[in-house]
Amino acid sequence: MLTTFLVLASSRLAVRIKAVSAQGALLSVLYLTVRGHLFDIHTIALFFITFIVKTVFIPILISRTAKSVQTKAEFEPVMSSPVTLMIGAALIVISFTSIRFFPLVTSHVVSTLTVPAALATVLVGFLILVTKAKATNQVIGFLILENGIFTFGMTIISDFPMMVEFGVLLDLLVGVFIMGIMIYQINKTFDHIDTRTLSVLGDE
Amino acid sequence: MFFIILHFIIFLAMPPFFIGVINRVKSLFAGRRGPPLLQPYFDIIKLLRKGSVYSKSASFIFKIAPMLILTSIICAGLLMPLTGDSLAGFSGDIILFVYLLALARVLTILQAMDVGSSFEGMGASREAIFGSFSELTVFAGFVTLGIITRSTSLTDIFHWGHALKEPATLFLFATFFFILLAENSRMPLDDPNTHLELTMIHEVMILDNSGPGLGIILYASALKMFLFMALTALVLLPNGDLPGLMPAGFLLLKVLGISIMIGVIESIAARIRMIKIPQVLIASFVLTVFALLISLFERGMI
Amino acid sequence: MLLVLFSIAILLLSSLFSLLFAGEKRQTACVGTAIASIVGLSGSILSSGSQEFFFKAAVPDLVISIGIDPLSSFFLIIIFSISFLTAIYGFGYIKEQKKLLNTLPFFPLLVASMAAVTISRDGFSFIIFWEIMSLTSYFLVVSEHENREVQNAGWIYLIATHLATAFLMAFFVLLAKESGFLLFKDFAVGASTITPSLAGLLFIFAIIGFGTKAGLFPVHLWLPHAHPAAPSYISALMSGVMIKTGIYGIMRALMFLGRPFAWWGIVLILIGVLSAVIGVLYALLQHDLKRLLAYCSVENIGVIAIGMGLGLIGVAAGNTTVSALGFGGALFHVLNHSIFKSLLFLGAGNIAHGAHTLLIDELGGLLKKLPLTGITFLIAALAICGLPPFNGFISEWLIYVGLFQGTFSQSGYPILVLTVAVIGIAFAGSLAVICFTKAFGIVFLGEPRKIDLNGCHESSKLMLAPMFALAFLCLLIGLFPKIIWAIAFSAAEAVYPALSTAQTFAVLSSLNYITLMFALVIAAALILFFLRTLFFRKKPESLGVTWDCGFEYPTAKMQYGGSSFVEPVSAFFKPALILAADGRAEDLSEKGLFGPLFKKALDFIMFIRIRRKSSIQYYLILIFITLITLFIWEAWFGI
Amino acid sequence: MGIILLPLFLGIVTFILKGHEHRIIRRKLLITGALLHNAGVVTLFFVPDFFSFSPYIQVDKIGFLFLILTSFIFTLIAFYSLGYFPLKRLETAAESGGHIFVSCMLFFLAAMTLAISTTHVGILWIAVESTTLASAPLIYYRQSKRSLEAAWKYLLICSVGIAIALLGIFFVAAASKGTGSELSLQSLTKNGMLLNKQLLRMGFILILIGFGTKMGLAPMHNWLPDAHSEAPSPISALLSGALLNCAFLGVLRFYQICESAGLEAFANKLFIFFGLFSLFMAAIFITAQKDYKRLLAYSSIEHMGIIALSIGIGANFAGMLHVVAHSLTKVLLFLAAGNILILYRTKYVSEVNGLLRTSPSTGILFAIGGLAIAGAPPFLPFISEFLVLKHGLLTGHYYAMFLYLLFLGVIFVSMSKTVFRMVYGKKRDLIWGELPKTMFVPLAAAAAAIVMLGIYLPEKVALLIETAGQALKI
Repeated sequence: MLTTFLVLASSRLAVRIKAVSAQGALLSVLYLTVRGHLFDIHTIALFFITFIVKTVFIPILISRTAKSVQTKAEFEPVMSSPVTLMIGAALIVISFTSIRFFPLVTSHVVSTLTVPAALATVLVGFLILVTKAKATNQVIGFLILENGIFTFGMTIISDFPMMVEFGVLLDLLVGVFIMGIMIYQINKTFDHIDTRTLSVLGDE
Repeated sequence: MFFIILHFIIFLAMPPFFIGVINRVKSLFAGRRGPPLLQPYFDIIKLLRKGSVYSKSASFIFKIAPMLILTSIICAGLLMPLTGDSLAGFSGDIILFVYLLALARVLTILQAMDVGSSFEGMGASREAIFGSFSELTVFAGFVTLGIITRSTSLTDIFHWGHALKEPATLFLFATFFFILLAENSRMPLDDPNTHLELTMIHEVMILDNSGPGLGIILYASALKMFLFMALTALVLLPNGDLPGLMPAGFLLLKVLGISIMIGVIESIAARIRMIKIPQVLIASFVLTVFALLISLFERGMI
Repeated sequence: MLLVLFSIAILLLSSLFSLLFAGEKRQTACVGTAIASIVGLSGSILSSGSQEFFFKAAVPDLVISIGIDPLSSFFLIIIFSISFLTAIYGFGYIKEQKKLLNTLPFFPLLVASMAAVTISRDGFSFIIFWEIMSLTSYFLVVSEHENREVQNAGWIYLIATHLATAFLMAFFVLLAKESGFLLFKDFAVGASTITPSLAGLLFIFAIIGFGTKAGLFPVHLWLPHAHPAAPSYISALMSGVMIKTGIYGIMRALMFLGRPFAWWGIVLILIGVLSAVIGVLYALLQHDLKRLLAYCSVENIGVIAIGMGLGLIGVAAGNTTVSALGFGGALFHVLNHSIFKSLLFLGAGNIAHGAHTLLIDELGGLLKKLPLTGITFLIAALAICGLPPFNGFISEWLIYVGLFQGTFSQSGYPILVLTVAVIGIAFAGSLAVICFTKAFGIVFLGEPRKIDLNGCHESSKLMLAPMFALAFLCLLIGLFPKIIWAIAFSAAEAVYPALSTAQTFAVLSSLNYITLMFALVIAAALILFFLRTLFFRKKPESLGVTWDCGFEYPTAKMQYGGSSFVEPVSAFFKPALILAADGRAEDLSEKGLFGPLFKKALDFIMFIRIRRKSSIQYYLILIFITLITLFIWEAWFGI
Repeated sequence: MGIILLPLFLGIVTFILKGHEHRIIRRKLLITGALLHNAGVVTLFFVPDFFSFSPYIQVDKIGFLFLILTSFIFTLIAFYSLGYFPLKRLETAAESGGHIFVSCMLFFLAAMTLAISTTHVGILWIAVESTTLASAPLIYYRQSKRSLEAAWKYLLICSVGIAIALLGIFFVAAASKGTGSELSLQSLTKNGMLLNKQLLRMGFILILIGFGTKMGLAPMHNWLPDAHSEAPSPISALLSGALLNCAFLGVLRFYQICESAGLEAFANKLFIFFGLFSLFMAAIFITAQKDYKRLLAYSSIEHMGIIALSIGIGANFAGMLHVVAHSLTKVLLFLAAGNILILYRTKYVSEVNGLLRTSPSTGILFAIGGLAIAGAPPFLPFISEFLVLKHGLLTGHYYAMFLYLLFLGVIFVSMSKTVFRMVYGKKRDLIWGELPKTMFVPLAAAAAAIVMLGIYLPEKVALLIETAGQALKI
């Protein structure tokens, strides 16, 4: 799992989208592994839905948006890439070392790695949200954050009804959809999707 | 009844005489024979017989003010223990006494302002501010006297007979003497003789009064001066518990002494510059506060 | 009690009706107020003893209570009598100034809320009525809101009164913490067990909270702004009555604080002396007549505070004579001030109406055009200076005598403070003389300075009648002070029942003497007039120009003006004053205390605001930082 | 359930009814939706279990209060919109999106209703996220650069916030591991003492931050002024008057869980902290604020702070009362601000004056609202603020109450200055002529409500609020 976000932290947009997709796929697989011994209809359904939503729909949505926006070139992020990367690495280290402070009951977790990994994912997602200027990247950051949370949830989840899980995913989907529209609009209105320019509002 | 009549006689008839005494003393100092002692009476009577000239600017206030001034001063006189006891004294009458005099002052100021002259306005302004300082001092003095005698009526205060044992009395006498000079526009603070200087206070306010009105005002100011002289005299040497006519007699003697003092001072002192007057008044106030503290300290109250 | 409630109901109804109508018909508010005031006045005079009623409010743990006792009825009498007269005046006033019809419906509401404040018997409803009173008066102040000055004045008033209410809320709630409920009844019971430090704190709260409304230095700030801004009949009601509710509040608060300490009295007296001297000093250095009157209210409230402080010292020392004189004098002065101050403001209304300006230096010679206004104004001016034979003297006399008596029996700090108070009142009184000789002398006497008096005419009878009534009251109370003293004393007794043992016999006999003396003053004046007419009738009288010292053409501009009249004062006090370029005194509390305070606060706020960025990343970082901080807090220290 | 599905259905219908020619029908549908929702709530009042056929959808006492409020406010705003949007359209000439707009409003209503009436923490999350999604397009109504920025910020920040809340929910779920309880409120609170305390604490922090973002607690509040100032006024009103409450309810649900787990002191401390901090920030930004809609937005932050504070000090009744008070007043103010915006075409305070002369009814209503929100009696917000103070001092929170009074004082100073600057002054010429009645009646209704309730709180209403407050105590 670590590989995915290390990739995310560095390279180009298309790669990122693919990475998110891969992450989604991994996430859905995780569903199976978490409940490995219980192959009931619930788990399988979730697996499929998650897989479809996370690895298929959302990446497609994002890439479609990205295409419609016709990004010309990579913008300078708020912070330069290497720095971001280093901070990301630091965050991962922190998340792995500080996990002892979190009194999580990890008895039935697949591997002890999942919790810190999830935490690291959340943090990196946040990092991307904060450091990247482009709207699409922010969506990706958001997704990574969300994935991290899902991973987290997965390790401990037991009795969310299917309806709820489904609803959560639906929300996510709609959210990304609306964000896509917004990005489209931003591009149309501003001619670019650099969110740093979105700071007109405020108190004088 | 006898004392009432006596009180009125002393109070209403005697005052101009003392003005004459002052003038006589001043003339003697200047090496002149001076006007007769009763000259102030003649002046007043002469004025009362004349007709009046009123300013076009003046309103009815100007016409009635002299009478009202006289009224309030006469009423203040009723509170002064001229014959050992006052006519209408009661506990707390010192306040009324001061306020009646203040009423007279207000009316003088207002009638001065009525004619719209810049001279009289100036005089009114000065009278107002200096009057307020002296009123302050008078009250501080009364507090001191009140603390010494535990009384708030003029009669009771001056029934007390051990003035000279109180060190505070000397201070008080000094300040009341100052107030006497200031309130009655006497020499180091004001000059009653000049009429056309920009440095005048009281006289300039009555520039536009004429005839009977002026006469009444002159009479009223004589009464007022007498009251202050009596007050100053009593502060230094109270009536004590003397019987019969003695208080009245002594009082007249004391007042005579004080008028001679005033005459002497007027002759030898130069007028203080106008700007310095508040300082002098405040100095006398500080003196009173001094007296107050001493008397408090003596009684172990602070 | 029922009559009072009934009158409040009439007031509310008349406000409602007047709100529904438009145009001239809005005057129902004035008519309604006048009727209701009569009803309420009779109700408050007839009420004897104490009554209380309780209502259960829907909010849990809240009981609303209303009641009446001598303290309430004393203030109710003031409220209703003045409101009656101002209503009549207002009717005439508004006839001339149609623009004021807009805010007229607030007028009965203001009266109603003032009455409600005095009959409220629990903290909650008290605060509500109190704030309604503030709000309605605020709306009345900003009647002429097209003017920026008026807007600002209103704003300052609103702020001051609202911030003060915060103290009152804290006051009542802290009391409730002691006794469990917000009912006055329980407060009074709890008073016996209150700790000294808490009582002291609450006393300070009450002084700040109520003192702001009353106009004590340095929280008087709103007063000189609001009064000139308001229409005259409202200024009269506000200055005459509404600020007295602050005094009522302090008196009421004293009921809950148990036995007072001498230092309370000392504090109150010192504040009072400051208010009195500074108030009058500022008053006489103003150019606007209504501003002058407003500052003069500060002075009089200071005198009242001195009286109350004296009363507290007396109670603390167990000297009932002193405390009776103090409280009785203070309450007496409350009544007196409400009479002559409203009269003065009504007079100012007539002047504004006649001469279209209130700048003292432009006025002059109005006595010939407005003789009736002038006479009533003069009477009020003499009364407010405490000069005999008017009512102002009586209350000042009571306080003076109380202070003197206090100096006889006290020692240590109290005696020093009491002497300071005597000198302070005396000084304030003598400055008041300057102030009002200026106000009357410059405005009414001499020749007009900058105004054209041709169009100037006396106000209507409807406006003059209440003024004559007030002027007559000034004289009447001066001549017969005993009735008022009895009412004021019983009001004070409601606060400290121990006062009933006070040896007021001596006071009463002195009051008799004062009556005698006043009668003598008047009689002597009349006799002398008689003599004067007798002797002078035949004397020739002629008219001439004012003596001009050789100048050929004395003009009106050569007269002594208001500023020059008080120049010696401002020169003398220069070190202690902030003088504006035009010789007007700037308010120390405004320029020296609250102004810089507000400025500093604003600077601080702006300092923080500059640091705000508006990019989305920044927003997100903030969230993240908060999260991390909380987690660290939780992990290391535990929340 | 019905009251959730109905707006949803109507929303879909309106979504389908595109085009200019259907705008009358769409309007009718909006009103129908609002009124039917009202009817549903009223039915619920008489037959409490009428709609609950799912174990996870249940309106409890607190929820009921919020539901009534939301329904009432939505109705007011729906009516107001009838007058507002046609006028607005003249101005912006934006023709498209009418159908999306109306349907989003209805979706929004549905989502809010769901958020209020659910008892399952997962569904709660879904509903709250849906409200974000449904309202983002509403903010974007004007389709300008500024509104786009606002909408984007709103969407992204709230989504992130709510994602954090999801993490928190997972923590809570983890905390409940092994207790055998479902993730519904009832069973969580029933087994409260069995929950893992440490996890619950962390979960609560996350949830407070997450929903707090949505609720507008400082320092997570930054999206709020941007969104409120850029959204069309009825939408601002809806966001401020209803949505913030929903988010708050979300926090409250977990507060209840914390309470049942004996973590009351912990949660209270957080509430007090965030409450005071929000008050502080609001005080700072309300002062000398140049944009009156931002002013109102900051005032929302302030009041959310007060509500959090009141719960934190245990003044539940006051808190609930304040929820009601704030919603009604803020709706009044935002709608009045809408009128002002149309009349003056500016959001700058400095360019608005003489409201009372220009449009007397708007002026009066705005003044009432301004005074009420600043905390002047006899209006409802004052009562709740006073009760908060009373409770706070009675329970010994002296420092908090000192700060509370201080901040309220600052806010009053600044707020009243701005409001009366706008209300008073000389008359201005009207651009639009007189506004239609529908733009006054809802305002007047809200104003009447805060005045009436301020002067006399009927027993029934008080009881409703009281039971809601008591329900908060487990």
